Amino acid sequence: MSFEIPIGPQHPALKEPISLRMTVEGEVITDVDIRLGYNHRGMEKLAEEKSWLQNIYLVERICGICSHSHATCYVQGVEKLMELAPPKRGMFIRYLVSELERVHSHLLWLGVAGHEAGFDSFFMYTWRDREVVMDLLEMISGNRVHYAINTIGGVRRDLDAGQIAKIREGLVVLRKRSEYYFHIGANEPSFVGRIAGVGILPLEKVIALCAVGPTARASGWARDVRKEDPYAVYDEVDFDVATADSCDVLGRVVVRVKELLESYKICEQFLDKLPPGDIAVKAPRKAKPGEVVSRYEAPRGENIHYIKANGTDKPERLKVRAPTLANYPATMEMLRKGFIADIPLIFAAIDPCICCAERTVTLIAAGSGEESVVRMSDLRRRAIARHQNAPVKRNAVWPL
Amino acid sequence: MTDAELIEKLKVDLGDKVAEIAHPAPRRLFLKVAPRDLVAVTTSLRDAYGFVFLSTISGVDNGEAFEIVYHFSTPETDLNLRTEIPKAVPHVDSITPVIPGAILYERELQDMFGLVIDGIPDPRPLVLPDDWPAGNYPLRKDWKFERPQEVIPGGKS
Amino acid sequence: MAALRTLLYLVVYPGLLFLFVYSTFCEWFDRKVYARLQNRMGPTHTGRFGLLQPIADFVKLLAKEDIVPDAADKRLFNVLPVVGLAVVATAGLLLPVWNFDLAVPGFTSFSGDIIVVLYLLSLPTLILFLAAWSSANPFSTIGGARVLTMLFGYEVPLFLAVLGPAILADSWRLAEIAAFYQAKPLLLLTNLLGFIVAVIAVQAKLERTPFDIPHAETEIVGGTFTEYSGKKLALFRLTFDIEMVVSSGLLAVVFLGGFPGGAVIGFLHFVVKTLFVIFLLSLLRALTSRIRIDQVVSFAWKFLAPLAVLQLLVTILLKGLLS
Amino acid sequence: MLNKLARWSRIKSPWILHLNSGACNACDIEIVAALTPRFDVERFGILLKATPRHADVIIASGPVTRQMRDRIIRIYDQVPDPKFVIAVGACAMSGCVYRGAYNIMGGIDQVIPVNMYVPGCPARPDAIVDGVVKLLGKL
Repeated sequence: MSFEIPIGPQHPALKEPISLRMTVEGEVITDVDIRLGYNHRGMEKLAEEKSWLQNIYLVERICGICSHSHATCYVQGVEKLMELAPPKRGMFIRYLVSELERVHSHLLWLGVAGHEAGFDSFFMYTWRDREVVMDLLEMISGNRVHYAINTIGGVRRDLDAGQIAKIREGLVVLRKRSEYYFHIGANEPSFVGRIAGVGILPLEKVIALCAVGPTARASGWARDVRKEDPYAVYDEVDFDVATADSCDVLGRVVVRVKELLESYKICEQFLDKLPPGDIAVKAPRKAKPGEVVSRYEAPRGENIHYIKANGTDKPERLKVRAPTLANYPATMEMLRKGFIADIPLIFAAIDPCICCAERTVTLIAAGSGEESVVRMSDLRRRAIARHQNAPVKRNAVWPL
Repeated sequence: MTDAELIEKLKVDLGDKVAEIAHPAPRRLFLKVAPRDLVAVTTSLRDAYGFVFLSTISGVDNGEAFEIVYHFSTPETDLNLRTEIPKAVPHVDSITPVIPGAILYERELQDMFGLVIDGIPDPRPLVLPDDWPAGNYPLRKDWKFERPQEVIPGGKS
Repeated sequence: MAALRTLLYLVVYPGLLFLFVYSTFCEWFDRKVYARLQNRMGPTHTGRFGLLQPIADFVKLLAKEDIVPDAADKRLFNVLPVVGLAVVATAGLLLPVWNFDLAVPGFTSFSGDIIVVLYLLSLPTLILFLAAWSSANPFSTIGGARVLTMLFGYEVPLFLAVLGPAILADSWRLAEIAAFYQAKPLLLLTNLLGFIVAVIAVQAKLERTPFDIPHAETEIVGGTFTEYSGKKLALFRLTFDIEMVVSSGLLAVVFLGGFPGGAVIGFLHFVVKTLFVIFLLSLLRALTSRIRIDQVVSFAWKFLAPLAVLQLLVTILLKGLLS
Repeated sequence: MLNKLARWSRIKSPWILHLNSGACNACDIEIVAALTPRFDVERFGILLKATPRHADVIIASGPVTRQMRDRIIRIYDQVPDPKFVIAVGACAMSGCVYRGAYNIMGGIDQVIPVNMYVPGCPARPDAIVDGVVKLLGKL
């Protein structure tokens, strides 16, 4: 017997609304359908009505976990449009924050992966240590989550010697803890048993479906915008692109922990090379007509903003593509033929940031081969009705 | 391959299919093609130049026409393929058969601009919320939104 | 007089009231240990050290609205929590907490009571399955199917492991088994393997991590309990708490030498030994991640069952040596 | 007497349901952070529950999107009485930067009654814990 189970939009595995509809056969998923749009806010339209400066704060609120990524991607694009050259010190601070954000995001993800696998102790430990980096970010920027440290032409806050010393101390602690998690993630048998060989995504699928970030790198697709298109100050620091070739969730864990260690390395280099001087230059109010494509390596993968100016103080068009959106086709590929128990893990493995992906998009991606004439709204109503009081067939045979 | 070499090679290979090539910044190429050549150019870009990775597709409402930009990238460079579609006949060919990962972005275009993508493998209407009124395309410049009056709970309105 | 005593047994000690108080204490202990292992505090603000927390949860759930879904099988849905509670409370009565006179078989201690306890402890699983099935929710249904699938995994190893010591003691009566090991405490060491198997199987029976598959919240929301709310949920939670106490009590009797020494000292033995077992269960819960349903069954049959059989073999050989 | 007991238990054991109606994730991660060792809401008996049927307090974050509106009402109906709603963050209060966007209905109070507002963008975990405890203290 096969029947449909709705996952979401309100589901404990997902901290954000999205609806996955699984057709399952016993414990095995036979078909996947994703319905987005629950988190669609229409930010791109809104951006056309706000000024360049106001948009920093709007763009920052696309997503809470990678807020700095979106803001930085936007700001570096706007700086190119305005032909500004921000001072070196400002750039170092900006990208220091962006690496710290990567640390916070990956630690958060590790914890969430532990939680999805029912490993709550791991979740508690990683989140406890995440507070260290949250404290550092709060000290640098004044806020825990939306740092608001970017401004057009530089950053808004400077670092002093005491803060630098504190950041260094924090990094030492974090590095030690990350190595410990690397050890747990790769050795604790019940955890590894859950994540190894789950959610296989071969390299040719990665390429065909345009997956990005750690999801792609765990399948051996070694692309990192920081390395291949070194924006700002990334050509001055030395780091490696972390990859794995196991193509499964374990590989994604390994890639993320390796990236954590690389990020500590980058942060230390930033602190070592931090030049004296100003942190920002004054920015004009209007931008000349033109267009720019800004790319940025967010914790989840390549973040790309396409900005078009028309000579006024407002953008003509701001197109945001967040990494999670690029990973959805790959996710559906991974989910098919998996177990119900693996849904949260596989879905979490792309580090979904639904709010990022949905600033403007709605999609209904159908499973393979199934042509449905039912309107999505009907389907949804049916699924909801089922969720509330589904008359599940009593005489069903369970193929277990 | 540097950007300059790539431009030369593209000019030779694609010939008159390329309407214009711009190179405003290092590692950023803008190519303009006619809508009818889109699929052919994409295919040859993928096969001969290794532009397998599509970052996204952006649509812009230019007033008289829709401008669609396909952002490709390789480890060496970024290539932005631009095409213009007249508003009167908003039809464009799908590149999903060439690059399967494009499906989401094309659906997004359908939804936000009211473009019709010919040959898209999954042609079901792509709406915003389920109760979204038909014929409204939020990212068109002539579409304006009136915010409904909010109620203040328990207070004066 | 005898009737009064029986009533006292049933209602106060070691019956319902005692089980209620002690199981809430055990839940508090479990939560606290779990929280401390995770670097947290656990409940602190409800009563002294948060001791009243489980009682507060229970009372609050009693006072809440009780929703019965339209599609549910109303009669089953309503009656199952009560039946579950009754079953585990009955099992609790059979534990030799009181210093029973071995010579006189009473209604709470008789030859073969170990089998009765084991079967009474199997019943909540079935009740859970029925509860899940009758609430007619896709998540519950999957949870119910998982409950039964898991039952096939852990039940046999648990029975084999628990019967080993009984064979050695040559009795099917809990009080006699305990008395046998009290006389020869060293023999307890030979049952170590069986004890490990039994602790793991009990963990699975209680559906706690790594075996909390039937109500894995990140996969199938509330699983078996998705549709239960208010009073019924409170009763189910109490059922599970009592089941935890009873099964850890059973392990304490069979593997840890029972509760010798009269009313007061025997009671202290009971508390210390059950808390020790619960501590092991909490440790297991904190140190592992949830495994998949197919992994449970294969783990149970590839490791637990052979180990339990090995334990039986050791026991039988030992018995031959001793006699 | 019984009423007193019920009120005491309600204050001491609020189980929360986390409801995201289209938030930017910032409030969500702060709500989750409140569960973790630094803030540890279990001290107050607060547990995060998976299904609406088990919850007492709905912690809602984010502006209400058009698509989520009906879902929110339905989830609210599924929570057994007595139930409370806490709006966490500026978006859940008024819509924050998204106010005026075409797919936003405004704050959560446009859809369901709200008992408590916790301001902040995002609200800090300590503020969220404070909000829950204060709400129950008001009973």
